[in-house]
Amino acid sequence: MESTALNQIDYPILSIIVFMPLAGALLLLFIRNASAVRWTSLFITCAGLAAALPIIASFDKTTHLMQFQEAYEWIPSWGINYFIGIDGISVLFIFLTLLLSILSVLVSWKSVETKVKEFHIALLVMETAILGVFVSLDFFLFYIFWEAMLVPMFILIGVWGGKDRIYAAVKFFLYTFAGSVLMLVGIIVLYYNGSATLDILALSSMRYPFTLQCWLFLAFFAAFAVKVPMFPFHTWLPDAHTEAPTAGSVILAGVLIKMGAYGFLRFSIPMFPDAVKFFALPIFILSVVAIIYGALVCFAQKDLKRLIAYSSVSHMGFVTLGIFALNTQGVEGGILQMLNHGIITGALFLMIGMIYERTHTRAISDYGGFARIVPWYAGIFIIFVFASIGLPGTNGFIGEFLIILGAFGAHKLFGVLAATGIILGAGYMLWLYQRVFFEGYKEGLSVHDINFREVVTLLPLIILVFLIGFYPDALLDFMHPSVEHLIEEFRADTNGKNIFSQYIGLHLGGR
Amino acid sequence: MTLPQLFFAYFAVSITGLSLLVVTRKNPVHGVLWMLVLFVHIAMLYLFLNAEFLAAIQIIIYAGAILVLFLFVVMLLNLRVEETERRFQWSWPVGLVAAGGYAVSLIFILVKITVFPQPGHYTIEKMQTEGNLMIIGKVLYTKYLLPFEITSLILLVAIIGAVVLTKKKQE
Amino acid sequence: MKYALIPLLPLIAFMINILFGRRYIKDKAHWVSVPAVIGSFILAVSAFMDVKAGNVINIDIYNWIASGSFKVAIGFLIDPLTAVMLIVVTSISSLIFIYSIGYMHGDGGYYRFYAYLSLFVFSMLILVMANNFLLLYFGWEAVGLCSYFLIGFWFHKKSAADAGKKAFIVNRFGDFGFGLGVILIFLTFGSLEYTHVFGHASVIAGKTINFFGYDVGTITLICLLLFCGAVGKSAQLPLHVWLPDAMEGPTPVSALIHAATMVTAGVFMVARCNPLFDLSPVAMNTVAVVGGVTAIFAATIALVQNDIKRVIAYSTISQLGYMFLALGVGAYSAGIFHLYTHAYFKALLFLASGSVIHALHHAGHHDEQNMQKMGGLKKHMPTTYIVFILATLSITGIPLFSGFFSKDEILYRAFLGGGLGKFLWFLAALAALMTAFYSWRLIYLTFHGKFRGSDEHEHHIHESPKVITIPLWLLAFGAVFAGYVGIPPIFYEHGDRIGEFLAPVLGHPLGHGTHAEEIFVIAVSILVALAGWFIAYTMYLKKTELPQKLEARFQPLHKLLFNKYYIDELYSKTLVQPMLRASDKIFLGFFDGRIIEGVVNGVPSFIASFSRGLRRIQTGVFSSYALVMAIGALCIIAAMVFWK
Amino acid sequence: MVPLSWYIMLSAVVFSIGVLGFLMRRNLIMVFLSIELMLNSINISLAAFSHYLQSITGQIMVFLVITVAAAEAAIGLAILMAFYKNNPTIKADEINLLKG
Repeated sequence: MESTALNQIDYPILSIIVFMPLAGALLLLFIRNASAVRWTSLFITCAGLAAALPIIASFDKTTHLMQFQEAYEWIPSWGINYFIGIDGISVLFIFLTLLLSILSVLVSWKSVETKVKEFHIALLVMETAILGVFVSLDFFLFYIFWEAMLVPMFILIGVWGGKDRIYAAVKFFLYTFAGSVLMLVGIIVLYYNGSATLDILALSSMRYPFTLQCWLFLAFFAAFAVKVPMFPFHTWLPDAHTEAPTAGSVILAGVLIKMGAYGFLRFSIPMFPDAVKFFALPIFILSVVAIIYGALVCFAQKDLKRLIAYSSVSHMGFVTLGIFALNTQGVEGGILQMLNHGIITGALFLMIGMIYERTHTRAISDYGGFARIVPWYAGIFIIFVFASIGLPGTNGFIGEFLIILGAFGAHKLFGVLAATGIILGAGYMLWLYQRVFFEGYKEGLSVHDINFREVVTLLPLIILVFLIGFYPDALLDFMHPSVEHLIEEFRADTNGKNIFSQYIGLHLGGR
Repeated sequence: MTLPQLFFAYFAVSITGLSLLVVTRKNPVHGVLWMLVLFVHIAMLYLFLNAEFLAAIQIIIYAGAILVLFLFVVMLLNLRVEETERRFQWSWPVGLVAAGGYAVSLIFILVKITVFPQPGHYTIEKMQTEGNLMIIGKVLYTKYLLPFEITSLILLVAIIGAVVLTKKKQE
Repeated sequence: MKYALIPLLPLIAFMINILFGRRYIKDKAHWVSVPAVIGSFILAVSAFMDVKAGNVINIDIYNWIASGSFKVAIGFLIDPLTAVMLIVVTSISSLIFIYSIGYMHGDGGYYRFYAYLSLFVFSMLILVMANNFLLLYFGWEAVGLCSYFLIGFWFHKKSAADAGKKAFIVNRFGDFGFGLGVILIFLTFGSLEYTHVFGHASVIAGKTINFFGYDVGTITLICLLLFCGAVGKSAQLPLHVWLPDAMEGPTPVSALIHAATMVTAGVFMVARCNPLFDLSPVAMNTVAVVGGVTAIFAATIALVQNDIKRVIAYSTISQLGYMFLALGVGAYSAGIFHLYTHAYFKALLFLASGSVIHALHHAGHHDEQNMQKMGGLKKHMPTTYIVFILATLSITGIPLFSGFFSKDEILYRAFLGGGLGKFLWFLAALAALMTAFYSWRLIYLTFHGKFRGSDEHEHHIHESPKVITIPLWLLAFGAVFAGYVGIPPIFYEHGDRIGEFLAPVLGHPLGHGTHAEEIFVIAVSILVALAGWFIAYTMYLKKTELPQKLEARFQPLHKLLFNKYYIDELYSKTLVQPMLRASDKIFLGFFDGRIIEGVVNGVPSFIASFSRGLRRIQTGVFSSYALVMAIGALCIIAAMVFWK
Repeated sequence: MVPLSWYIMLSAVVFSIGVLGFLMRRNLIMVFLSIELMLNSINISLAAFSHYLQSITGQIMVFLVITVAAAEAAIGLAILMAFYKNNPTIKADEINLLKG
């Protein structure tokens, strides 16, 4: 067991980052003035990002071990500890969360005018919960954060959402909660099977009997697949996205749904390698179905946000495909694509929120010729459209290419099928762009182009799109050792180079 | 058949019959009156079992107080209609079957009881020498003091409760 | 390292124009872009000289992606092939940039036009300079992006926006194959660098790969997948549909992107991958057949079109078919040679027709691209007329003009290519006949005869300004003389300078024919060129009633050709419409709406109705509760009594 | 001598009759009366045990049961009265206040 407590920084940096927003939320309780609330909230989120910067400087990119560990006893009689730390897989999500939180505050500046204080409190509480999920190394802690996330999101959708917000909020809550409860059962089983510890690292290094692995895998799968969301469990997403306020959609698309995939990487693969191998083919099929199905459904959408939501289903299909290809390119591509999706879809939701503030409609047919009316907006929008399509030079390309490379290496047929998603993606995104910005120019419609605050909101994302597009190594470097380690362990556990080696007899195109 | 057995037979038959009369009378007043007769029989059965005190309070409290209370209520409600209506619920056959089941089960249980604890030291002779009332009093105020006190509390609650419940609401 | 500036200069110009164009630069956008692209041209010439001196530049600038064993750098390779392409791209870009100053003058999106055009030049240069497949793919997609922007430049026109989208998506079909090809190359060779891949090609030869249960030669599969990309980008059958529609873009765009440079990327790519294609006869034959068939197919459509730019567009498709035919028969240098000459005369054709359109547009003519509404422009626009004639002489393959040399080389190589080659040669010769016919038809309809618009319009037709005509003259020079770098050896011993120059990369074509064969081929091609000219001359200048008669006589055939074999309609009916309908009705409506949502909403509503049923049991009548309780207690007692 | 089991059986029979009344009658007063009947049947068996086992506890229990019965009757009848004031019925199968 790698118990060497790595912590390059001599103060509890992770705890500070995680709990700073919560403290901020408490602070907000005592502030009355709406604009003071906004500024405080902005300050707290920015301070969170600033506090996290030392991590970049002192992160050790050569080890797969958990870094910046903090461990304190919590409930010793049950083996529950306050144990946190990050590795190359989680570190990037921390930053994504911190960044998107700032942007969420910024984009809500004008659009949220009722119950401003409560809104920002919910936002900050959620930030803490999300960060907590990514740093937890103790199942108990993890589960607390995992569930804690639902409540503020539920409130955000249910209070500040659109017309059908209650339906969407309840659906979101029940859907994800149903999955989480099964995971809780899985955690309890692990607890009793793993000599009464909830330490994730300790549990990961244990081997379980095959049948048990399969059951546990399915229990965790329920939670993660709903969160991702994988193909047949995706219908909460369009409703939640459509009804959520912009900030909610951004957080939801940007980080919340990444947790499912993160869960696969952090728990399913290290803990249940044999089961992963056993279920890899069904998951591959579901992923490919999600890619193609999500894309096809996009063609029929009439609502901007709903379309982007379905495109998320398609993109997250790529992510799961990459992760379960279980080779370096696939997994790294999957992780990168998660970040990319957070950036791109987050940005698209931000932009839709901005235009919605002006037009108060989300129906695609209400738009048209906007490239003339709001040229800057149109120009920035198309950057994200092409990033979403996966045009080389943008971040989307790197992720999708690595994933297809990985998937093709694992199983040719699925690699080919997944690649068709790229064609479809271009189709629906460009069609959307055409309908909104090109044809059907309406005279006399006056809408303001984006203002300085909004440009500031989008600028970091634009920079990231191109930074990752042209220099993805900056991010990939962080994850190399962790991913390599993950795959080595997996291969050592399952004695096979290719995840589909068991299916050779089926002549499905596997190696 | 010995004399005690004959006596018992009489009481058993009459108690059973009276019980049936009680539960089947249409007019509640009749039911309560038959109950009175039943209680007197039971009190006699207690005497038979060397429980003079119980026999006394059976008559005084049950027959004298509780049944009178019942009678009062019946009179107060003045239920004339009752006599013309159904006296049993629609589900009475189910009740009958259930009651039959109870009887069978209970008798079955009781038949099975073969082992009894060692008899205590309150033999009939002792009871007769010391006096039933004396013994009960002693035990009640020593060994069972706490339950006794709780009983008094229950009664107090019942008194207050009854008063509160039946009091007219102040507008 | 200084050659990295070749693509960077246009990129910088793009950045400046897109960021500051709207507010500050506006009508002065060309002051940013034109110097940048001329700078690139000068650097390209210096690179060419460098290569000519025997240097091959291959440098990695920085590591782009690294993931496990997968490593790709951003790096450039400048070898003879790249050098030729650099010259072609930068020289034509420079001329078209200058031409656009006049042509696009006064357009609202002037700065935008130059920004996109600069971005295009950047992308195209990346495409040709890449030293690995992924960077090639980058350039490949980026030129597609620029093409999308530029076709849809007048985006408020639905047809333009549609055409841009169509171009991008059709290209995506090709790129789908291309991308898979790149992936397969990596999985086969473990690297994407040209030098490594081509160096190890022979090792992989003969290996097979199990694909969908079939054993396919790895190299063949790679080549076919790569060729998919070329088919899309170079508008070959069956993915040619986007190119004619792409004429919705401004004419300089059509000239630069959809004639001279971008569409030839497929040819360049196949030539670049010649070590792989050489190992796969199947792939080679596919390339040749697709090229040959496309050449004649597009030519037949061009015969009857009336839109001046569409005729040239189909002509481009046809000429691209020639290039693929050359590649397919192993004459890579002939293909590149034709690419090079074609770039000049086709750009000239487009720009000259742009000049015509420009003049008509300014004269207030509404149907400015319809040749049936033109005629007699000769006397109004003499310069345009002359350069048009020069370009046409070149494209139809009249001796001493550049098109003759390159086209003849292709026909000769095809003729030597065995039975299949002979057949394809026949197709190509037939296509050459048609090329001559429609090219001259275009001239006669546009410049000869009487003007078929209103007199008022005719008054306002003027020759284009100098900024337009000077690039035309320069291109005309290229269109006439570009071919002299590749004179067939039969005329001049060391005439095939371009072939020799490219030989280190592309090798020498296989097989040598006899002089008799060569002369026969040349004779035939001259003959068909003249024949086509003669037919056009008779039909459109002498017996002008003939076209109508023929049209009436062969009504169905004419309709078929005029409607481009109904291929667009076919795709729309069999692919696009069913997909959209399925998306709406089956996937969203039925599957998502009924099945998944049915389950999702069904479970709660089942629980709700179930509990509503349960509620009915709770009558609230206490005696029934008592009864149930009694029965329950009885059950427990009975169980305790009777249970063993 | 009378065997103990005779008493017990008598008690069981009377108890069952009590149950019968409790479940069958509609009049709430009769229901209460049936409850009293059940309590009495238990008292019989307690007294019998006390006698036969020579233990005084049984009698004490009877004493307690009687007090509880008194309290129960008082409260129960008071509730009945209070209820009757609002809804003039004491039919067991017509009172469904427990229904939400």
